[in-house]
Amino acid sequence: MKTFPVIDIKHHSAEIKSIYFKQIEPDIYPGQFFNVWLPGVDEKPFSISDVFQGIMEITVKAVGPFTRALVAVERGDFIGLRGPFGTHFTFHHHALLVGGGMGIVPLRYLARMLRQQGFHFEILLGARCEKEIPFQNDFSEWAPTTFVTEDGSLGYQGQVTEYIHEKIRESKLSFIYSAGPEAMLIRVMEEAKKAGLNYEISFERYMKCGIGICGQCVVNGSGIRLCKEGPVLSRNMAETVTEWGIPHRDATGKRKV
Amino acid sequence: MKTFPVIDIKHHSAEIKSIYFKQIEPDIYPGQFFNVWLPGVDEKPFSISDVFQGIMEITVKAVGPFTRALVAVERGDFIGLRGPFGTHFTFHHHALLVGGGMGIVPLRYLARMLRQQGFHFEILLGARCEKEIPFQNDFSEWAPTTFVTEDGSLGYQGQVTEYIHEKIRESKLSFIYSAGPEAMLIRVMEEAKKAGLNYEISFERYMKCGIGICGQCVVNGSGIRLCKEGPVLSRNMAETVTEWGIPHRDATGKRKV
Amino acid sequence: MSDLLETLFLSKIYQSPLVLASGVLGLTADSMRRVLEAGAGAVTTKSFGLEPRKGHACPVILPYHSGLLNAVGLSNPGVDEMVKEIKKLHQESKGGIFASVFGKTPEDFGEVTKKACEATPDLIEVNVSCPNVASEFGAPFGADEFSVANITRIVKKAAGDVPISIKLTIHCPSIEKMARVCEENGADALTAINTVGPGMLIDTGVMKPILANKVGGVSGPAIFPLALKAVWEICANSSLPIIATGGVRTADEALQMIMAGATMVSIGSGIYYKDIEIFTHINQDLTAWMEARHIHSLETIRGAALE
Amino acid sequence: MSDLLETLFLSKIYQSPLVLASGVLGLTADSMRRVLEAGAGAVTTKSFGLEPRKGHACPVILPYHSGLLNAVGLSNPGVDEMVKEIKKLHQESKGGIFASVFGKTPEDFGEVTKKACEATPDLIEVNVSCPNVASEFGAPFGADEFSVANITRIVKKAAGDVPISIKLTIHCPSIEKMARVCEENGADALTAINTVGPGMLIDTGVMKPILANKVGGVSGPAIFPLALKAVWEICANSSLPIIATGGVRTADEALQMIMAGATMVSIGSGIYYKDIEIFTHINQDLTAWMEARHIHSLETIRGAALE
Ligand SMILES: Cc1cc2nc3c(=O)[nH]c(=O)nc-3n(C[C@H](O)[C@H](O)[C@H](O)COP(=O)(O)OP(=O)(O)OC[C@H]3O[C@@H](n4cnc5c(N)ncnc54)[C@H](O)[C@@H]3O)c2cc1C
Ligand SMILES: Cc1cc2nc3c(=O)[nH]c(=O)nc-3n(C[C@H](O)[C@H](O)[C@H](O)COP(=O)(O)OP(=O)(O)OC[C@H]3O[C@@H](n4cnc5c(N)ncnc54)[C@H](O)[C@@H]3O)c2cc1C
Ligand SMILES: Cc1cc2nc3c(=O)[nH]c(=O)nc-3n(C[C@H](O)[C@H](O)[C@H](O)COP(=O)(O)O)c2cc1C
Ligand SMILES: Cc1cc2nc3c(=O)[nH]c(=O)nc-3n(C[C@H](O)[C@H](O)[C@H](O)COP(=O)(O)O)c2cc1C
Ligand code: FES
Ligand code: FES
Repeated sequence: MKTFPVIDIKHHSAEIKSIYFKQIEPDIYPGQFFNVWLPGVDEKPFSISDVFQGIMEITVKAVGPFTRALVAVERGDFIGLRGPFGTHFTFHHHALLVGGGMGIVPLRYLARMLRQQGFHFEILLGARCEKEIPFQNDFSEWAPTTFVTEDGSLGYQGQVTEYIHEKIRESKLSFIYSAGPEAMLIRVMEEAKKAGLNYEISFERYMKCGIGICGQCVVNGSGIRLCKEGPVLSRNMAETVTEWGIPHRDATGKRKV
Repeated sequence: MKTFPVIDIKHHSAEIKSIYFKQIEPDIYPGQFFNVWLPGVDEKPFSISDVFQGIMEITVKAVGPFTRALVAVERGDFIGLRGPFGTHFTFHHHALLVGGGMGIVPLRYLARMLRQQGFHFEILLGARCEKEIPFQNDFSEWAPTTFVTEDGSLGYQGQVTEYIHEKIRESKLSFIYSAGPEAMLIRVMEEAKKAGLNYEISFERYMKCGIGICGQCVVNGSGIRLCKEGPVLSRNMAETVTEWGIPHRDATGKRKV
Repeated sequence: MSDLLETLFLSKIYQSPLVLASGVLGLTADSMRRVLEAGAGAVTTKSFGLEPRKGHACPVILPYHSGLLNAVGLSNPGVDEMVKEIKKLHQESKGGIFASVFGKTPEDFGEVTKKACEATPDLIEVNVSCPNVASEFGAPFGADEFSVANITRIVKKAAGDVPISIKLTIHCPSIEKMARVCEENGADALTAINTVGPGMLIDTGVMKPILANKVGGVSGPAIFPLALKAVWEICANSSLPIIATGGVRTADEALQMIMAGATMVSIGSGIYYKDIEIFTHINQDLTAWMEARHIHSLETIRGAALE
Repeated sequence: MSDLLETLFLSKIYQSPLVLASGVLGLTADSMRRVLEAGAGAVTTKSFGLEPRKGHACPVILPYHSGLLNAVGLSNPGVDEMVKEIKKLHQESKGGIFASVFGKTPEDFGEVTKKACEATPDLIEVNVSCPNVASEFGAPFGADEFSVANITRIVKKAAGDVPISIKLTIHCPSIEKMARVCEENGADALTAINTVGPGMLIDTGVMKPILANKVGGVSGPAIFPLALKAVWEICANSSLPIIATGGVRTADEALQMIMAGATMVSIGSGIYYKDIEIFTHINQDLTAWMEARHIHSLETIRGAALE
């Protein structure tokens, strides 16, 4: 663990900010995460939202004590970083990227990479309102993008999941990447299965060590660790998980009920 | 430290034996030494006397408790080896190799390497009697070799040092390598200086760690460690030593008087 | 797996002398089953107490160049949850299951043991030596012979037919004496060692200790010689079987532990360095070593380095 | 060398906070002069006693993946020889010279100190904590508060004007309490820590411990977090200046020690890893770090991690 100075900050909304560091490791892939340490506060996992020209970026939404402290950091502050950890998305042609809420974050770096490789892909992003969808310009510029918001403030009104089926059929897409709330992921997997498509999904559990030893992030079924064999799971891996949609383990390791 | 099985043994005389191991390190140069551990006995430094076709050899003379135990080992015994340690001879054309007593040992591997490189060199070896000169055949085969023994049992009768001057003049040699008793080395250095020749000498002090930290093998003057900046010293290095011919430090670190 | 590695420990035969150490991947049946499938003869659960505990804030685990620091702070879901996981694991696997327990008071140790034994683990391992909770519970029990004797008696009684092992720390006046104290008070086995220290690392950017708990126990490669020495010293002075723990990553290191007298060899931090397959690989390398030397049972080399 | 690194320690200014630790290259004036020339602010002699000692048979020093084991057994040429070397070094160098002393009995400590002070070292460092001679002299004095108090008083008296530092081990019931005991009994400074353990390594080929002495103290990278924690704990509880020792190989590690409150930082095993130039390189890196942060004296960051 080492601390690094924040070199820049970008405000997406009052609650969502991107924080920039110089790139601290040579190989960082979309879907991987860093453990971010706020000295004196805590350490939590955050997806990499971009790596570009020697600069890396994480994007944070203030939802609780830690993320509130994290969005309050200033340029020049020293922040601890350990990583990159975990598995990453692999590259496929004709993919649909389905992101919900802060699940949009890892898809941003994935989209940049897919575009760099010259792959065709499309994007479907949903959130509660317009303000909760960062990187709108990048996404729209890089690929055909559909926005869905619960309040209709951007794009269609409703839930992303309502549009997956249609998107796949319309555009002859053959692979799905998805990240976001678990309820959404369950629907994505169902749709993919119905359409006979392969997919990679990224999903979250409470994490502590990030390096596969504390056991905190293990999911039931095959007993895989989401910090090590995840957070990005292939279809095969995802199908070994038996705890979809049930309450997660908290800091004690006990399931919330 | 690891132990390795003895794969062969060769008797040069009742007191002098060569012990063979598979080559345990890729790069071993003439003049370097290994720390040899006899489990339950002690650990002492020994020059490498040969590395050839994946086999390495040390050559030991029984002079005290440890070396007596070492010449008694048998094929298949496990012996500990740490190394190679220390500096090594560098290669020069038209050299004279001057060896006395067990100083002959490191020169054997040097002679093999010089011959392999196709360098011209000559050899001058001395000991008390014929039995104390191992590798006579190899030396004679590889280069013009002069033997000198105190009792005249091989070659000239007398001391090697009496023949150095003559050798240099006769054969237009321009570099000297030497290893052996300190009194001999002092004479070699005098002769070399007189003749304006460059040289490398190898000489011994009581050693413990072999890795430059215990301070046991430090010589007065520049304070160099013979296990690290030695045992092979260039002329420049040798000239920084101010304790030639005076009593050495023993196991306590105190000078014998 | 070849049966060369079969190991008799407290009247039960394990497929391998290798054990998953407490605190690493020991929270759920599924993750422990993965470790058994990779080749461990037994797994030890994360230490649990009567109530769920959140443990310390993060970072709780910190790798450094020579090992790991951890101050997990005994976070655990509590005995009721863990009993369910142990029962589940029993149904799904034949491998050994060691339940690691701790308590805030000697009486707690007894109560949690009694409850844990409902799941009929193969062993109750008694964590008297965790350095991470010292500030809350006072100095670790493991440093004090009187406390250890007392806890040993209480747990032994509570465990009924289930054998018990006391997990020792090197941070006591004499580990060999502590081993004798455990033996005299009814321990069936000993586990040595727990983490060392604690230690600390400071970030020079913010000039603060990195672990939220400031200090954490040292495990992994760094402590291997300390663990080996402890095992060797205990084995020279006690006839109890030993579960050796501390810094093991290779078959050679596992063999050193066995030559020092250990019966079982447990691995925690090794998973950070070589992942879960460490059990598979060490089993393979141990088997190859034994075959090359025509050794048919680890029994023949156990304690060889004790003279 | 830039004077950014000038460090005031016990009323004397040293060119660098870096010190050569006792037992490494500290036998002769010439080798210590080399270390001073490489950039150490001071050198500590090998610990010496009244009489010459041969020490243990070899191997006495054994590198392993995370550090070194040593059981040199306090081999030393005796105080008379060492006084000559210290005098010689004084004539040839302006660097600091710390004389490390040990004794078989508390009275020995006093006698050897009195003799050592004839050479007017800058400090008497009192090695009460060497684990390698325990079997000969009984348990190391360093574990016992009463012994340490007694030796501190005796050495303080014998040292006259020369200040004294007691070298502590982590193997005592409480290092912070031990620090207070030293302070109360007249110590001018503290050195922390000595080697850890001891530990052991076994060769699986011959199935024997490798060190002739079987066990040896652990030093080097492995122990850095243990040393740092000890320094931090002592500094939080004592106002004496500290010579921090244990596993330092880089400027970052030296800074961690200083942020934990150390005044001087000493380096032993680091010489195995980075050779004698380690002093030159750490000085350079410390200077660069200070310049980048506009820090003009290490005083401003000393103890920063204590809050
Ligand atoms: C692999 C991974 C990648 C992530 N990437 C991002 C990202 O790019 N941007 C972002 O804003 N958030 C991301 N998160 C979620 C982020 O870690 C949590 O939002 C954050 O930890 C909440 O902490 P808090 O104290 O602010 O909120 P709390 O009030 O403590 O918790 C709010 C929510 O976050 C979850 N959470 C709390 N602590 C953790 C933890 N240690 N590990 C995982 N989940 C936790 C809780 O279960 C709860 O659902 C990611 C999580 C994971 C596991
Ligand atoms: C770099 C180096 C290379 C050597 N190469 C060879 C070699 O190739 N063949 C060979 O036969 N001998 C070699 N020696 C010498 C060999 O190490 C000693 O002969 C041996 O250690 C003697 O041990 P002993 O117990 O048999 O005799 P002892 O009775 O203990 O001593 C006999 C002589 O050996 C010296 N000696 C003893 N212990 C050591 C020690 N730890 N380090 C150095 N010298 C010691 C003594 O000072 C004395 O002069 C070498 C020594 C050094 C330093
Ligand atoms: C992350 C972590 C958590 C641990 N938690 C526990 C625990 O709950 N109970 C326990 O008895 N030991 C615990 N330990 C100690 C280990 O069981 C083991 O004794 C120690 O780490 C040394 O072994 P190793 O070097 O193989 O890890 C933990 C160790 C680590 C690294
Ligand atoms: C080979 C060796 C010999 C040592 N001899 C002594 C000694 O004589 N007296 C002493 O106080 N400490 C001795 N030590 C301990 C060191 O001074 C130091 O406290 C310890 O090694 C930790 O520092 P390091 O990790 O930088 O080596 C010795 C250490 C080593 C490695
Ligand atoms: S967070 Fe520790 S194992 Fe995944
Ligand atoms: S033998 Fe130890 S320094 Fe040379």
